[in-house]
Amino acid sequence: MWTGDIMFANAYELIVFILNFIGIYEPINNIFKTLGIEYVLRIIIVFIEIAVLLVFALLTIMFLTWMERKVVAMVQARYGPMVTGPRGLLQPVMDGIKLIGKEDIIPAKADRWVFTLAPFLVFIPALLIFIPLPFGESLIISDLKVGLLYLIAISALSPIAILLAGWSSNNKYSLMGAMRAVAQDISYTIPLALSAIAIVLFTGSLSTVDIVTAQNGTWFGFIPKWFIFLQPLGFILFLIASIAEMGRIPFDFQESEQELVAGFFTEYSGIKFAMFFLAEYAHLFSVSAIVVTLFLGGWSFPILPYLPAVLVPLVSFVVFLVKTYAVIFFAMWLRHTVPRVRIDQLLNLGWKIMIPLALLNLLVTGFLLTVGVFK
Amino acid sequence: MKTDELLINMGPVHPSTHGVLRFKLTMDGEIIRNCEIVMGYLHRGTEKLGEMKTYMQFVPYTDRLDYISAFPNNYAYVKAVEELAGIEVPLRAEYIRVLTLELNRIVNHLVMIGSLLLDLGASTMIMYGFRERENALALFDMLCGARMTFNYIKPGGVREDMPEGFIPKLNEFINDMDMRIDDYEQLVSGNEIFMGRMKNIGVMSAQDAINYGMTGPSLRGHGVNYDIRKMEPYSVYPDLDFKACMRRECDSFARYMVRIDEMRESLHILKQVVDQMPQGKAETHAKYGIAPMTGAPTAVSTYFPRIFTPPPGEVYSRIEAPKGELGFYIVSDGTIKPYRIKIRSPSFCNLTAIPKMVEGLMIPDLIAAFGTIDVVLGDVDR
Amino acid sequence: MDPLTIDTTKIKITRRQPVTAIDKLNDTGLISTLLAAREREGLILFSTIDQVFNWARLSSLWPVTSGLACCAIEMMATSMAHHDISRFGMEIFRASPRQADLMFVAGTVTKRMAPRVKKLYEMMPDPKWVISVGSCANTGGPYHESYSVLKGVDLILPVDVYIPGCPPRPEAWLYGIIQLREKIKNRGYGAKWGLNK
Amino acid sequence: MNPAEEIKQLFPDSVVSVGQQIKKPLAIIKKEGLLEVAQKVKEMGFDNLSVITGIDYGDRFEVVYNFFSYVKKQNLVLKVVLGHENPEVASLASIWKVADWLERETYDLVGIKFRGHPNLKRILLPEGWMGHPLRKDYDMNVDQFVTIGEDGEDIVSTDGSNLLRR
Repeated sequence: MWTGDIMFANAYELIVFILNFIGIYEPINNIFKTLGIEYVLRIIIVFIEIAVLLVFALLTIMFLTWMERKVVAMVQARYGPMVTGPRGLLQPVMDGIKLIGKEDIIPAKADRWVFTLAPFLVFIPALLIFIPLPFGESLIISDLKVGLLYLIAISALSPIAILLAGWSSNNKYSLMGAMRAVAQDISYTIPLALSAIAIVLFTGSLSTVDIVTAQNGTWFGFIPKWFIFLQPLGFILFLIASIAEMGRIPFDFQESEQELVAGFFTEYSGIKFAMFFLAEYAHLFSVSAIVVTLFLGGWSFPILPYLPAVLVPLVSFVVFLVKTYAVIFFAMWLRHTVPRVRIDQLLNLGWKIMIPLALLNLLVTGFLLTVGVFK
Repeated sequence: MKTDELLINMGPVHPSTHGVLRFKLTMDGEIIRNCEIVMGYLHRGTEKLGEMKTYMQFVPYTDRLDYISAFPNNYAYVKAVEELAGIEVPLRAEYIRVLTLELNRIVNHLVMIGSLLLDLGASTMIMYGFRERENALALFDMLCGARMTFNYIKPGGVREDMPEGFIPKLNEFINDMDMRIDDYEQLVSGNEIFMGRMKNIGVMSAQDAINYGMTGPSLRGHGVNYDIRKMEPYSVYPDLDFKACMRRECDSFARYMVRIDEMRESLHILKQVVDQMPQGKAETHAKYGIAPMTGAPTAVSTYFPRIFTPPPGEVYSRIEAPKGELGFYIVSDGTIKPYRIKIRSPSFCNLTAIPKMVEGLMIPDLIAAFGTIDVVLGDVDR
Repeated sequence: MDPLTIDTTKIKITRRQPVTAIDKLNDTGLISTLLAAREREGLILFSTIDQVFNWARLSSLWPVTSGLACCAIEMMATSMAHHDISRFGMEIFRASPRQADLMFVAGTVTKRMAPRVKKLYEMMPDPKWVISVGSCANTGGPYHESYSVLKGVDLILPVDVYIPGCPPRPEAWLYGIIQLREKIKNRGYGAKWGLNK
Repeated sequence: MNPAEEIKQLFPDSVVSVGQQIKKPLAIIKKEGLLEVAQKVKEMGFDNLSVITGIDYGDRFEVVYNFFSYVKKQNLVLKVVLGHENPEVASLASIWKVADWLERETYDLVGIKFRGHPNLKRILLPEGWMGHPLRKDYDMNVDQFVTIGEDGEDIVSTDGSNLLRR
């Protein structure tokens, strides 16, 4: 039976344990030891981790594009892709190959270097966010002590890249889209961070693993100790802010099609456009994962303590995915149901309603914690 | 701080200009300071072509003016010709015409609401709108074999009587639509974001709206209770019980709500038309034609002649099209072809109000206000 | 069911129901793409890569959002729920021509619009395809005599597939799209590279 | 009383004749008196200018104004006859805003000039188009092509070599 403790600090230790269990870690380690290059083995294992993560991320992104199209189709009473591959599952692959094969246009008046750099600057942070995400019990690349700060900091990087993209395209629509994206990101990172801090008050730690373990267990035997029940207002604020961070309808100002053609990536084509496209879906996944980690208990679930310890990493991973996809489904559903708000309404909402509410939430949480209501 | 005005060129190929319209916007940041509309990208010279065709040959061109609601175009032209030539139409034909007009009004408003919501970013409403539109188009298809460009109403009646099984299908559609409109209201009208985007946007006083030549549902959103069907009754509208839908808020939301109300009202008219549909011929006999029918000189045709010559004269005749006042000014010189056809299209005149309406608003508001004016570019440019 | 109304959602693209795995694979178009490309002359070395790319291109044709006139409404109808071109993975209408592969010239091309249509086409990245839809775009149609209408869009652009009709019904659009898919499968390139000059 | 008759009484000098267009009262106005008659017509409650039509009769031009009053629910048609050489008439754009575009359209397609119009340029056809298509002497055989200049505005020429495929 699983005791509720974290067995391994991160995936590296898990891999080492598995190798040990099979009985091949020692011999390999000895070989490297005799050569005096133990660190090479460590690097190799880390590379394996990263490769697995990368493959997982790309597959997820591809799956998400397919899922998005199917969910839309469901909402709109139609079929969605169904010719290419079984149930249209090969559709994202085909889109990817096609985009690789497209001509890569750099507009004559664009700033060539910045124009080329911008998609990478959007794409790489989108992958970097995956590092401190606890995908399951022991399934984490690196349990940073400042994990939450890292997440918020990295996701705040994308406006810079978007601004670069919009400015370098030398297109008015791109520039306006980029300006909007930056204004939106700045005003929504604050309530995002404030409502996350309220969680930190409970856990006393910025580590994502600590946040998840704090949500293990139940009250009265059936209500899981997820922060959504302690922080309902915080959850709503965080969800709204994170949908704004994702840049999806009702907050998709950076690319609002009916106003700004395609927003900041109007001028991008081929593989560069594909990178924006992928980054958008990587963001969708990672932000949903953060919502799950902070408020929906991450990978924890009341049935985990009844499982044998060996199965826990696997089951917790599945639990995590199910929860994340539920949040993603919500975002997709929302996207195709409501209209887009106007940019000034968005900023009003952010600065005049959400930030005061988030501060109030923080204040009340701090007060209640100090008088010991939650202990 | 010194600021500079930004010149933005929206269109002619832009997702939310409903075709090939172009806005030249002078922007102060996100605020529109001046809006100039450039049109003519779909100017096809319909009026000139009208002078080259016979009266009957011009009917298909009217289909392609306002291609979303082609029946009212057909009818407006045919009504002008009939007034000019003094042609009388059997009652059944008039009922069938009203049936098509009201059905087409519903279709037009469905497309309008759908594309308005699409412009606001909600892509689902248009799917629902088009789903019901397909049902209506199936009815049109039964009636005249075409989905959009019908060429159905012609001088002297309609081209063919209703096929068998049309009325039951129509009843099915009416019952279905009754329910669907409630669905749309649930999905759209009560939505907070939608209301935030539409209320107090594109406000214009009734006086201004009239002065800028706005007509139809767009004008009725400004508190002017004016409907040509009521004020200058034509066809069988005097026999039908309906009311002109009106709102007083003068903003985009009011203009949108007028459309929803009108769909309900049209369904109400349709029900009455189905109940009152008289028996008889759907086309008048050839008594009024002066030139003989070509191709069959000996046979006594029961059809209205394809070529006929109205007496010399001028007529301006108008109807309440789904978008507003649609009028045809026809000058006849006593030959088989019209001497001059002038089309007074609702979209063109309603569009004049946009630059005034959107001053000081933002691009998203421009799109919202423009969407509620309900413009079709074929109608604007002609 | 009424014979006059055809429920196109019931019509499937597959000629027959897939029964075996090889049939299913066949229906996705891979095998026929491979076979068709085999018969092409030259480029033997890269033919397999070519075939994969062709398959990808025919499977994800993203149209550019550019309606000109009446046919644009039927274009909308084709992309809506009832006829649903998203089955071919085509529902992603890109507003920016930089990200599109296919242009529907849907409607009357007037003299004033012609240079803009051409510019739009030139803005699209290669490889790109054009479907000319409706009588107006094909030949000028009912407006052939008019002073302000271009008599066929193929005067200014290379066109791959012509769809007749005024406006063509959505079924005709779907047929035209399937024709274009066949064309890409067999040739891999569009009218731009010498076909239909 | 019939509004056309009323106008005749008020402006006996400006009104040439009154009559009836099918179902609608008609007054034919001298072109010099149009502006003051129009102002009076607006005061009489004809707040909706439905349509302005220009007609080329070969030897003369006629400009027809169709009015409607939302207050009185009445129609009124005014007609102005112009000479064929250099037709020009006063603009009503200052009284009815909708006249702005309707007059531009009439100028564009029929070639009637409107004196005092704030922005009299072509509206449907590009600037520089040769001839006015709805005149009877318009040559339909001349092909005119449009290209886009550097600033995005249209350039009209009879030479389509820049546009057409070779």
